Order: sequence, then structure tokens, then C-alpha cells
Amino acid sequence: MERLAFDIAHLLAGGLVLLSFVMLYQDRMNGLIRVFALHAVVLSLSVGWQAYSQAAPHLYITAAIALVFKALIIPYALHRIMVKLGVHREIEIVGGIVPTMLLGIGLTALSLAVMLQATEATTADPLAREDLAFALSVVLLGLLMMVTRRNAVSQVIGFMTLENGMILAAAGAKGMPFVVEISVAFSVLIAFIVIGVFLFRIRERFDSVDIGALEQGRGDRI
Amino acid sequence: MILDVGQAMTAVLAIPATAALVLVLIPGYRLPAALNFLACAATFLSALTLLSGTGATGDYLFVDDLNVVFVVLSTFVGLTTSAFSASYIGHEIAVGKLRPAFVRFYHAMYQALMFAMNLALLANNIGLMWVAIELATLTTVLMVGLYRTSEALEAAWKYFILGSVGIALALFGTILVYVAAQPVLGEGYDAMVWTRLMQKAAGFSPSLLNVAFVFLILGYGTKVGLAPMHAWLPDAHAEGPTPISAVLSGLLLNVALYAVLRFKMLLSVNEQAIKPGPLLVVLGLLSVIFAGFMLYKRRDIKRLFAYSSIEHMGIIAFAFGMGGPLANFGGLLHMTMHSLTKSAIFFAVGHIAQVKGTQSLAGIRGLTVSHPALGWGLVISVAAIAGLPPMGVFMSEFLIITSTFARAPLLAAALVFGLLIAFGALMLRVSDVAFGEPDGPVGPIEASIWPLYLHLALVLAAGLYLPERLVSWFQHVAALLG
Amino acid sequence: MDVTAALWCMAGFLALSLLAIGSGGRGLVGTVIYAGSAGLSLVLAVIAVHVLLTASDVGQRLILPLGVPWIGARFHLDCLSAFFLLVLAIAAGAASLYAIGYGAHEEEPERVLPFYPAFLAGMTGVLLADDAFTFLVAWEFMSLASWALVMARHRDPENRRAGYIYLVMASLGALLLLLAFGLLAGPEGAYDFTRMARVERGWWIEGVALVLVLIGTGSKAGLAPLHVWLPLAHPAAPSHVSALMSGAMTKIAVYAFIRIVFGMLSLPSVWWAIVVMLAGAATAALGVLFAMIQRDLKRLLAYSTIENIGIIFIALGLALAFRANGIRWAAAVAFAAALLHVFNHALFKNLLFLGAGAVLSATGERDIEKLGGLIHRMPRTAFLFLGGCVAISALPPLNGFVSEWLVFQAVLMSPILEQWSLKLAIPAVGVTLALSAALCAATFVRAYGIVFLSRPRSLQAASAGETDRWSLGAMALLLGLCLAVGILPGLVIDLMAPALDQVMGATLPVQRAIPWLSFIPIAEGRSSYNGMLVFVFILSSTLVTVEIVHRFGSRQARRGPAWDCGFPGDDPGAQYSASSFAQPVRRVYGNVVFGVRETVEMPPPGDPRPAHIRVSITDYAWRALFARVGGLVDRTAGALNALQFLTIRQYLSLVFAALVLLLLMVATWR
Amino acid sequence: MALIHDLAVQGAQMTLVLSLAPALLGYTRVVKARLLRRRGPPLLQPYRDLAKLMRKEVVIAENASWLFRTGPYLIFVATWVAAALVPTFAQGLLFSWTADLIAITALLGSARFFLALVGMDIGTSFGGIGSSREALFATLAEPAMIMVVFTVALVAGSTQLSIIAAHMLGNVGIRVSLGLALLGLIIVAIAENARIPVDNPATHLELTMVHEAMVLEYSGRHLAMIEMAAALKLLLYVSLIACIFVPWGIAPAGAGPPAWLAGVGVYLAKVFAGATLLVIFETSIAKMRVFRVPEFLGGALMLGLLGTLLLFVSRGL
Repeated sequence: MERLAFDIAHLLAGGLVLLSFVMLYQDRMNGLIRVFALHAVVLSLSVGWQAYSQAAPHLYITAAIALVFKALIIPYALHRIMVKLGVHREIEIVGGIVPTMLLGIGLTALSLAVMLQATEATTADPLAREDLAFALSVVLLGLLMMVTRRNAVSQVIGFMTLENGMILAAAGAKGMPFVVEISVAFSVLIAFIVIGVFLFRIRERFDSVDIGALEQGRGDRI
Repeated sequence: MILDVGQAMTAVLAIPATAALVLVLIPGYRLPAALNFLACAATFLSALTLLSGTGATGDYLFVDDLNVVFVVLSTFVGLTTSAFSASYIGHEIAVGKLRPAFVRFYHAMYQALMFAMNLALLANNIGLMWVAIELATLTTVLMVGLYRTSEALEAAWKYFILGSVGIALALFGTILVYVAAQPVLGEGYDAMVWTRLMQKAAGFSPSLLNVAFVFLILGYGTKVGLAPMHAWLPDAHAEGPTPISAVLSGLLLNVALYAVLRFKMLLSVNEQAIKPGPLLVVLGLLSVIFAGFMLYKRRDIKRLFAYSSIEHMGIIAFAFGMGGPLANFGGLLHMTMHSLTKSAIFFAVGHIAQVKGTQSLAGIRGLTVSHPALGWGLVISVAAIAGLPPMGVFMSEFLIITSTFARAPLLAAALVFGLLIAFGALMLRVSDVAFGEPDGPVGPIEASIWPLYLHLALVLAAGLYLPERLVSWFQHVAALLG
Repeated sequence: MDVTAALWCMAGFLALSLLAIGSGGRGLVGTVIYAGSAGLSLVLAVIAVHVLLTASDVGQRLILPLGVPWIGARFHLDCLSAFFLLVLAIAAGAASLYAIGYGAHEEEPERVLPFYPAFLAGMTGVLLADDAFTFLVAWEFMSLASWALVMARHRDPENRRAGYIYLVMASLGALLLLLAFGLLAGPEGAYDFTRMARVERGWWIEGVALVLVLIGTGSKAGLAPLHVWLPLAHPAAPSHVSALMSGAMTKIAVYAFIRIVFGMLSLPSVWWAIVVMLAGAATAALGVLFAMIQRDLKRLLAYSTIENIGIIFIALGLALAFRANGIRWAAAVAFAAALLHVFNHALFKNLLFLGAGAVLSATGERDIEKLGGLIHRMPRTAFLFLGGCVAISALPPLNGFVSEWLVFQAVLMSPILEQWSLKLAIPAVGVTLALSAALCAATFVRAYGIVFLSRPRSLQAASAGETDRWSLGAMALLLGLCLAVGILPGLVIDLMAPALDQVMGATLPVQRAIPWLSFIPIAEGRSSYNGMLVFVFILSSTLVTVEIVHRFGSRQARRGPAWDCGFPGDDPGAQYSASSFAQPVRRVYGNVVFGVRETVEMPPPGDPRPAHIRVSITDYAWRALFARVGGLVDRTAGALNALQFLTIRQYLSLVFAALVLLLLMVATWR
Repeated sequence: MALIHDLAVQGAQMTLVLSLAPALLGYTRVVKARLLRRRGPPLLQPYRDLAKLMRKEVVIAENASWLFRTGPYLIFVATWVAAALVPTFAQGLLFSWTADLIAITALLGSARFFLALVGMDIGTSFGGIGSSREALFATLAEPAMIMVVFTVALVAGSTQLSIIAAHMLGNVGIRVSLGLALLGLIIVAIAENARIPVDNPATHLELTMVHEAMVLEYSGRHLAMIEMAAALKLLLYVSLIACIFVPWGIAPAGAGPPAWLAGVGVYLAKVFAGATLLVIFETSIAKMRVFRVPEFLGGALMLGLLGTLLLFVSRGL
């Protein structure tokens, strides 16, 4: 039974990293939102499985929150915003797909090397080490996505994937006390509200979500 | 009603929390401002009683030599800033730059920020500290966007994105620290309590701690505003309302640096882990020299002093990076002096911007002629921040530079170069702003000058005479910091 | 006991400045402040003389619980600081007396009154400080107060620029001193001077410390490449303040150099002496050549301050050379020459600046091209200013000659040094010294001739009136002192003997015992000079000559138009102007030292426009050092400024790159 | 009693110097005329000129100041005191200890200082030209003089003239540095006394005159004082050269009246021989352009510096 639990957790975490790569590849907004929803689903499955294998009931709540918020509500809201702004067919990526993907691969390799080296002495449990390594790569990929995207919504989605990586890492660390879950959820909630407020505000001001439009307003212009 | 230390600790948190909730319900502006001031006063008094005790450690909160000074400092600066903000925001509404609707949640956010900062300082749990700093960031994001101008929105958006990324990295660092502590302290709650972590830190795996420290220094470093991660700070200061800039520069940067200090203490206990010193020194020097050069081309007075905050945070990081009793003592003293002086500067800048109706340096001339009290207040406080002797900042810089010069002459020379560059820029701007023929509106202002001169008096006093108690605290903590 | 009294005087100065702030500087407050300062300076003078006479070290130390917590603020009034305290007290007393009368002309007194006593307190503090922290606090407090005084006339952008350059240079000097103290205090932080003197150090550490101190104090005193701020800042302040800045503050910088180099550094080496001497020689030559071509009277005096500082540093360099070779008595003579010139320069430079202030307040004009003929309208000021010019040009009856003579005697003693580098350096320094002494005389002939003699060249000069009694009193006091020191130099040498003994361990022969009160620095046969007899000789010969001429020759005198070889030249414009007087010297020395370009614009024939001659003078030190560094900083700031206008994405990539870099470092670190 | 005796001898020297100076000037004019194959004015003509000037009434410009009237006396006295300090027929006189060679140079400097000042007092362009050129020549002549003083002082080990003269009598012998110093001193003497190559004493041509331009406005007894000071300065320089470089025949300190008489005889011979050499040099050379004089004086400065450098490098040179 031990072997099977490890394989499933390993599969789900790897799936999450794969989905991050897929999202890097996406250049259509609609596709991006759908993949993000899938990303959240896989995350909740992984956390749920962690809860099952560590027999820690509170992880179920986190999995539920991840599922409800990140998989359903946020993608639907983002989709509605996209449609209203009429931006959903926009294609935007900076620096081309291939270099981004290569950079993604490099980052994953780096995170694996760093985390495996760092954790080899401490936890005998391979699952925790795997989880941390994958979590770090999801975080780095999320950050890469934020860096290479020009659109405000895609940046927010990048940030969301970064948060997903955090939840994966938190779940991976056995016995992480209750406080951390609440905090992650708390940040998701707040992030969404604030982003929402800004998006509407931005739309009211510039009628476009493109961050480039935001930048001329910067103070101290020469 | 003399509270003992435990009660005082809870009071310091309870008062701002309840005040925040109460203020959400009250509309209008006059009453909330007064209530805000009273809440801050009450918090400050309860923080004072903390001084009397010898420190207490609870499950979630604890008081020791390091955070007691900063709690008192942040409540004091919070108090004076609330007094300043009462007259500032009143004037902004009167002038019409701020519609009452925007200000609806201002005081509630202010108290929430106070609560978050006190919680971060007193938290005995690294997770709880992270939550508190996250809350502080989010409240300041909302307040930076208060004016709803396009620049304010852009600054708030930039602050949110960079802040959140920083906080996320810090969270990952915290998780790694938990993972490192888990085998020694067992699962669950114990592996995140500061006091236990400090006792058992020697047993943690050094390699994991190193990776954790990388994430923590980058995460909380973003909140401190060190060089590569500083981008949010100048715009957040320039576009947000001035009381928030004062609180941001005076306190929030200190709280974030306090967090970095805590983790540096953790690493210094564990020998095999890499010494965090060189990393902090590099970041510090980079910030000092980078900010020094950026001061020259600034056109907005608040952005000018925002870069000066980055420079001073760089000096403090440099001091803690160098380590050793003298440099650490200088660093701690510099944190206190910088927050007092920088908030005084922002008080002056706030009123100057209101009087002249503009924040651009070109539009402000001859202040010492049109508004002597305000003009000379600005000149003295800028002289203080530039590190000229009679004021306190000079004593900390004196200790930092002389102690480093004996051990690493080149580093001290680089720091002095950065200081001189920054000094040149600051004095160039002040001599244009404060002297010369006054132009633009010169109407009288009903500004509250006493917070500005109260801070300057404290800084001058610290420059000449440091009370025995404060010295013993700093020396004890300096030894702890390694 | 003396230290506490001195500290009470310092507290008195600070109280005066607080009083000035409180009262807003209107009405009688000015007189009260200046009278108070004069009184306190007198008390300081008495204390200094008392310490010098008793020369005891009891009761001279005091530790207050201020400043750096575990060291406290230490104060120590030993003989060396007592001598400089005397110099400061005389200069401050005279300037304060002068200011009682002169202060009334100030249009914004509230900007000068609070900072004047603070400036004096700062200077006294530097002399009394006995640990690095208090020293630097007093040092920068002095710079800050004098910066505020320079900014008193802030409405003129030129003054603001001068104030800014001055403050940046002062801060550079202070930071270098801070580094020097850091080096000397060593890792365990021996910040108080007594322990700092006993710390064991490698020779190269002392070498670096010397260079830092030389630049730090040299920039404040006005040593050659760093002197450029001095002629901008000193004239910008009110006259009694620029008198103090030139007369006293530069001396405080010399005191700091002596206190650190002779007090703290234990193993002097020969190259130190050469560096100090060459810097002094370059400063002297540069200072006086620039003074020769100045058109602004106060800037001319500031440049001549730079020249005299050069002479003092030459003497100090000689003292260092003798000390490096262990010849203590010769080092004492050279050091006595330096201290005597410090004393004399404080007297006559103060006198000249106060005179310039009187001319400025009477005519409202600083450009000497527009003055002239003031001797008829301001006879007493003209006489006192003439005394100052005679003193500074080192002419016998007055004190300037005595210190110059002693410096020459020190140079003449130096063949006993055997290092080859010194054997070549000292003659070169000697010839520069002689050249700058002669040029100084020419400069002040020009200054006095153009300002006071000949016919008024402008309406203001024609309508000038004599200054008030207080100013004349202060100037007369200084001239009297100049004459007294010129006649009886032995007294000053005996007064400074304890200071010489403390620093050098050897003193000059006791001067009181010498018959006829003549002044013999080294030995009977070697050289002696009797100021009093020369003065009596000149006085008696003059009386005899006047008596004979008036008895045997005629006494009649008749007024008539000037002969001028028959040319009817009554147009004041036809007179020799300041720049035409300096034209020969400019032409001979010009292109080497300050790159003179004389461009003549002749209009084409038939064009009525007047022809112009433009003289462009470039100060190489300003161009090579200040302008270049300023340009560099500006360009770097411009380049870095682009970082303020990046997009959020680019900022994020900065953070991202930092994270990846650190992770790589951690991964590959093991 | 001894004090009165010493005072009397010092007074004798001062009167000797005062009376001899116009004679020396007259002698130079006579010799110059003879060399130019003219008869020239009688030897005692300068005395008559001075007596005439003394009696004549003084005409002063309207805007002349008190300095203009007191100037001539100060200039004359400074030069007279300097001349009195130079040992002529005897060494070690009473006042010789009061001032050494540097003080004498400085006294001459103060005479020149006041001369330049009074030149500018009236505010005519000629006064300005004279003072400006005098200032330029002074900036080179005085350092050259000080360098010569350095060389001589380093050889003799003291700056007191009496000790130098006594030392030169003894074992000095021919030295390169002393040769350089002599040449330097001669050049400085020519420049200071406004002799031919630097300035023409006889002419009134505006463009060339330096010394004359400054004293243009003087008349009567003031002009007499100035003329007397110029003559004294010439005598001082000649006796200075004689005292340092040709010290034989000067009565040693404390010698009796017979030695003084012999001393006076030898001194007169030396002075008039020197004057003759000076005039011969003057007639054999033409006046230089104003801006070539700085090179001429620069040469003297370099000679002095070279002499000092040689003595710094090794005691023997």
C-alpha cells in the first residue's frame, strides 16, 4: 500500500508541473483560464491524496477550498471579465514560446537539483522531498509566467499558479500546523478581491487590460 | 491599571484590532480621526508597560529584548503619524483632492496596519509572523491606491504584484524552515515556535537552512526594499498619502528587516550553515550605491526620500551583514534613528506638498523664507538623515564605519563612497528647496508641527546621550545576532 | 578645572545661539549676542594663557556621560589645544567686537545671529575633544554652523552654489577623518585619543592614516587640489564670519592635523614629510598666484589664506622631516615656526577681512575695479588696512616678517638631514616659499593701491563714509597685537614653549633671558633678530630726518593739479585698474599655472562698437578634479535613472534573476 | 661708557654711508660720461642737486593722501637703516646683532613696498605703469636675493653679516656655489637699482621707465628724500657685495680706531672700484625689453637655487 500511495502522489505532483508547462505554452486567454482551472483541480486532488495518506483531516478542507475557489469561481469570473472586455481572443506572449519553454525546463532542473540536494540529509521520507522539489518548480514556473506575460489577467493567473505551488509545498510538509492553510486560503481570497477591484478600476480608466497602457501614467516621467 | 507583561502584550494587539472594527462602522472624518489618535495613544501606553517587564513567552506571542524596542518605536511613530494624518487628511479633504467616500475605510485600514505590524513583531510563530506581514502589505496596498489617480493605481498595482511575489517567496522559505525543523522538534505546532527553534537550531540540516534563507532574504528583502527588489518602494511612497509613506518608511521596512534579523539569528546559531553576512553586505552595498545615484535625477520630493529610505535600509543591512558587537549595535541604533528621522521628514514633506500644492522639486523654492518653522524643520531633518553629527544617525554611522574599516577597509570605503554620493544629492535638493527666493503659493498652513520637532528632538537627544537601558538592550541583542 | 571652565564657555555660546533663535534676532539682541561672544572669548583667552603658563596637566581632563555609551564624551585641555584656544579666542574676540558695529548692516540678522555663537562653540569643542566621536561631532557642528552662515545670503544663487560645494567638501573631509579614526582605533574600537595613541600599528596603516588625515584636514584648511571651495565659501559669508573662517577655522584644521599626525602616529617616515611639504609648497604658490589676479577683495583674501596655509604646512613638513630623523631640537624650531605663523596669520588675516568688511559695508561693492580713493573718505580704516597689508607682506616691524624669518631659518637648518629625497625637496620648497612671499607683497600692493589710493572709479567709492567705532576698535586691537608680536616675538615663543615640549619633546632656548630682548631661535652665533631695536631704530631715524629736513630745507607745500607728464588725464577710467596692474604677472606666470586666454575682439574698421579684451582663467584644479567628478556622477545617475521607468514585468524579471542566481549559488556552493 | 662708544661708532658708520652715497652716484655719472667720451657733470653735482631740492617748495597733487607725504621719509629711513646694518669699515658694530641678512632684504622690500604704493597714490597712468612693473620685477628679484642669502648662509653657517664676513676671511677658498651667488647678487643689484639692462636711470621716456615713473609726482624735499634713498640703495648693494665676497680689510670686531681708518680707506677703494666695474658693464650692454627682464631675473633665481642645491647636496661644494 505504501508503494501505491507514493506513486499516486508522485503522479499528481508531476501532473501539476506538466500543467504549468502547458500554461506556459498557452497564448490564448480562454485556453489559459481553462488550463488554470485544470491546474487547480489537480492540486486539490493532490492535497486530498496527501490528506488521505497522512490521515490529516484539515488538508481536506484546504483541498476543498482549492477546488471550489480556484477551480470554479475564479476561472468563471475571469472568463466573464474577458468576455465583457472583449479581450479573450487576444494573443500575447513576450519573447516567443520556444525560449520560454527552454527556460522553464532549466528552472525545473534547477529546482530539482537544489531541493533534492538540500533535503537528502534530513527527511528520510522520499515523498516529502519529491513534493518540495515539484512545489519549487511550480513556483518558479509561475514566476516565469508572470515575467513573460504582458496581460494583467495572465499575470494574475501566473501569480495564482505560484500560490498553488505554495499549497502543494505546505501540504507536502507533514504535520504543517493549521495556521498555514488558513493563511494560504486567506491570501487567495484577498488576492482575488483586490485583483477584481483593480481590473474593474483599470477597465473604467483605460478600457484595456494591457499593462503597457498602465505604464505611461507612471510618475516622474522625464 | 498597571498591566503585567502578558496582559500588555495582548492589549497591544487587541486595541488596534477592535479599533479597526469599530472605525469601519463610523462614517465621516472628524470622529474617526480622533478615535484613531486615541487608539494609537492607548496602544502606545500599553506598549510602554511592556518596557517594565523582563519579557514573556506565550504560545503565539512573546516579548524579548529585540522586539520590545521595536514595538515601542512603532507604536510611538504610529501615534505621532496619526496626529499628523488627522491634520493632513483633513486638509486633503478640504482641498478636494480626496472625496470623503474614498476616506471611508482609511482609519480602519490604518488601525489594521498597526495591528498587523504589532502582531508581526510579537509573533512567536514564524507562520503567524508571515500572515501578519501579508496583512500589513495588503492594507498598505489599498491605502497607496487611496487617491484613485492613474499614477496611484499604477503604484498600488506594482506594489501589489511585487509585494505578493515577495511574500510568496517568504512563505516558501518559512515552509522550508518548518521542514528543516520537523525532524528535530517533531511535527505540528512546535516546529514553528521561535523560542524552540532558537534552542534547537544547531540540529537542523544546514543545506536546507541555506535554501530557506535564500528565499527568506529575497522574500522579506522585497518588503525591506533592498536593491534588486526595491522597485515598488519609490512609487508607493510618492503616490500614496504622506502619512502612509511615513508609516511605510518608518515602520513597515523596519518590521520586514526585523523578520530578516530573526532568521539571521537562527542561522548564526547553526555553525555549518553558510554565514548570511556576505549576502547581506552585498545587498546592502548595492542598495546604498544604487540609491545614492538615483537621488540625483529625482523630480518628486517624496520619491527622493523614498530612495533615501532604500539607501538607509542598505546601510542597516550592511551593518548586520558585517556582524560583530559594534556593527550590530550600530545597525540596531540606525534602524531606530532612521524610522524617527524619516517619518519626521515625511511629516515636513507632507505639509510642504500641501502648502505648495505640488510635490515636484522644481515647484518648491525658498521655504525657510516663506515658512521658517517648516523650512528649517526640513533642513535639520535632512541634515540628520544625511548623517551630520549632532543628530543620532551620525552615531550609528560612526560605529558602523569605524568598526568595518578596521576589518575590511575596502568595504567601508565603498560604503563611505555611497554615503557621500547620497549626501551630495540630498544637499543639492535641500539647498534648492529650502533657500532662495520663495515662489508659488505662500499661504499659512494649519499643520501640526509638533510631531516633526518631537521626532527631531528625540533624534538629537539620541545623538548626544543614549539612555543606559536602551544601550544594554542593544548590546545584548548585538551579541545574540552574532 | 580649566577644562570645566572652557566647557562652561562652550555652553555659554550655545545658550547665546538659543537666545538668538528665541528672540528672532531683531533689535538689541544682535549687540547682546556679539558682546556676549566677545566676553566669552576673553574668558577663553584667560583660560588658555593660564594653562600655558602653569603648563600643568592636573585638572585638565573631564569625562561626561554623553556620546558613545561605553566611552563617554572626553575633554582634555592640554598645552597644544590651549595655544590654539588662545588663537581662536583672540580672533573670535576681535570679530565679535567688530560685529557689534558691523552687525547693524545685516538685512536678515535672524539668519546670522543663531549660528555665529554655535560656530564658535563648534570650534572650541574641536579643541577640547579628547575622543574620536566628540571630535567629529564638534568638527561637523563647526562645518554645519559655518555652512548656515555662508547660506545667510541665500537669495543669490552663487552663494547657494558656494554653500553647497562647501558642505559637500566638509562632509568629504569629515568622512575621511572618520575612516582615519576607524583605522587608528583598530578593531576593538579604542576611540579615545589616549588609548588610540598607544595602539600598536603596522607602518603601512599609519601611512594610509596620514594620507586620509592630510586630505581630511587639508580639504578644510584649503590644501592645493582641494582648495577650490574656500574662495567661493569664505567671501559668501558676512565679513566677520569670513574673518573667523579664514582666521580661525583653517587653524582648527591645522590643529586637527597636528593632534592626529604628531599625537597619534608613532613612527613617522620620511616620505610623509615630502608629501606634506610638496602639498604645502604647491598650495602656497597656487594660492598667491590666484590671489594676484582676483577682482573680488574678499576672494583675494581667501586665496591669500590658502597661501599662508601652504606656508604653515611647509613648516609642518619640515618638522615631520626632522622628527623622522630624530633631531628633536630642529623639529621644535620648525614646529615653532608653524605655530608662530598660525598665530600671526590669525591676527593679520582677521584684520584684513574686517577691513574688507568695512569697505564692503561703506561702498556696498566687493569688486575692487569699482573702488579707489577710499583713503580720503575712510582714513582710519585705510591706515589699519595698510598695517594689515604690511604685516601680511612680511615687512620688518610687524609680525608677518618674524614667522616668515623663522620658517627661512628652519629651511636653512635642514642640510643636516641626510636623505637624498629631502636634500632635493627642501631647496625646491625654499624657492617656492620665497617666490610666494614676494608675490604676496605684490598682491597686497595691488589690493591696497587699487582700493584705497588713486581716484574713486565709481559713485559708491566716491560717496563712502568711515565705519563705526566698534569696527575700528577691533581692527586697532588686532594691529596693536601684530605690532606687539612683531616687536617681541620672544614672548610668544616662550608662551608656546609648553606646547612645543608636549608635542616635540624639545623647545627653543628661553627668550626672556636673552639681553636686549632679541629673538634667537637656535644659537647665538647662528641668527638673531631684534624686532624692538629695529622698530626703535626706524622710529628714531625718521624723527631725526624729519627734524633735519624741516630745519634746513623748506616747510612750504602747495597744492596743484597732478603733473602726469603734462597729459590732462582727469577721467578716472584712465587710471591703472586691478587687471591691468596684474597683467605683467599674469603674462609671466599665467599660461603655466592657470591657463590664461586673452582674447581681443576688434570690430571691423568703421564699426563704432567698442573693442573688448576678454581674459579667461581656468582653474585646473577645478576642471580636473571637481568638474570631472561632478560630470561622472551626473552621467552615472543619468544612466541608472532609466531603472526608474521599467515596466512591472522587467522589475519582476530582476527579482527572478536574483532568485535564480542565488539558487544556483546555493546549489553549486558545496 | 662702552655703550656710548659703540653708539658713536655706529653713528659714524651711518653718517659715512649717508655722505658717501651721493658721491658714489656722481662718480658713476662722471665715469659713464668719460667712457662715452663726454666731460660729464662735476663729481659733487648730486650734492648741489640735493641742496637745491631741499630748499625748493613742494608741489603736491590735489588728491594726494597723507601716505604720499609720509612715503618718502619711510622709504629713505628704511633704506638708511638697511645701509647702516651692512658692515662697511668694521664688523660687529652695536646694531649688527639686531638684524641679519634676511632682515636687510626685508627692509629693502618694505622700502620698495611703500615706493610702489606712493606711485599709485595720485592715480595717474604713469604711476600705475611704474608700480605694476616694479611689482613684477620684485616678484623675481626678492626670491633671487633670498636664494643668494640661503647660499651664503649655508656656506657661513649663519645669516649674521658680521659672522659671514669673518667666516669668508678665513678658510673658505674658491667655491662654485659662492661664484653662482656672486653672479646672482650682481644681477639682483642691477635690477634693484634700476641700472641699464633693466631700467635706464637717466631717461624720462615713458615706455621704458620703471623707477622714475613711480616718483614722477614728487618735488622739492620729497624728491630729495627719494633720490637720497636711491643713492643709498646703490651704495648698500655695492658694500654688500664687497662685505661678502671681498671681505679683506674690514676691521674685526672690537679693533681700535687705527684699524677703522685703514678699514675706511680699503672700503672707499672697494666701493669706487665696484662702481667703475658697474659703469663699464652698463655702457657695454643695451636696455632689455620689459618682458625680457623676467628671464634675466629668472636666471638670477636659478643661479641662487643652484647654489643652494649644491650646498644641500654636499657641504664641500
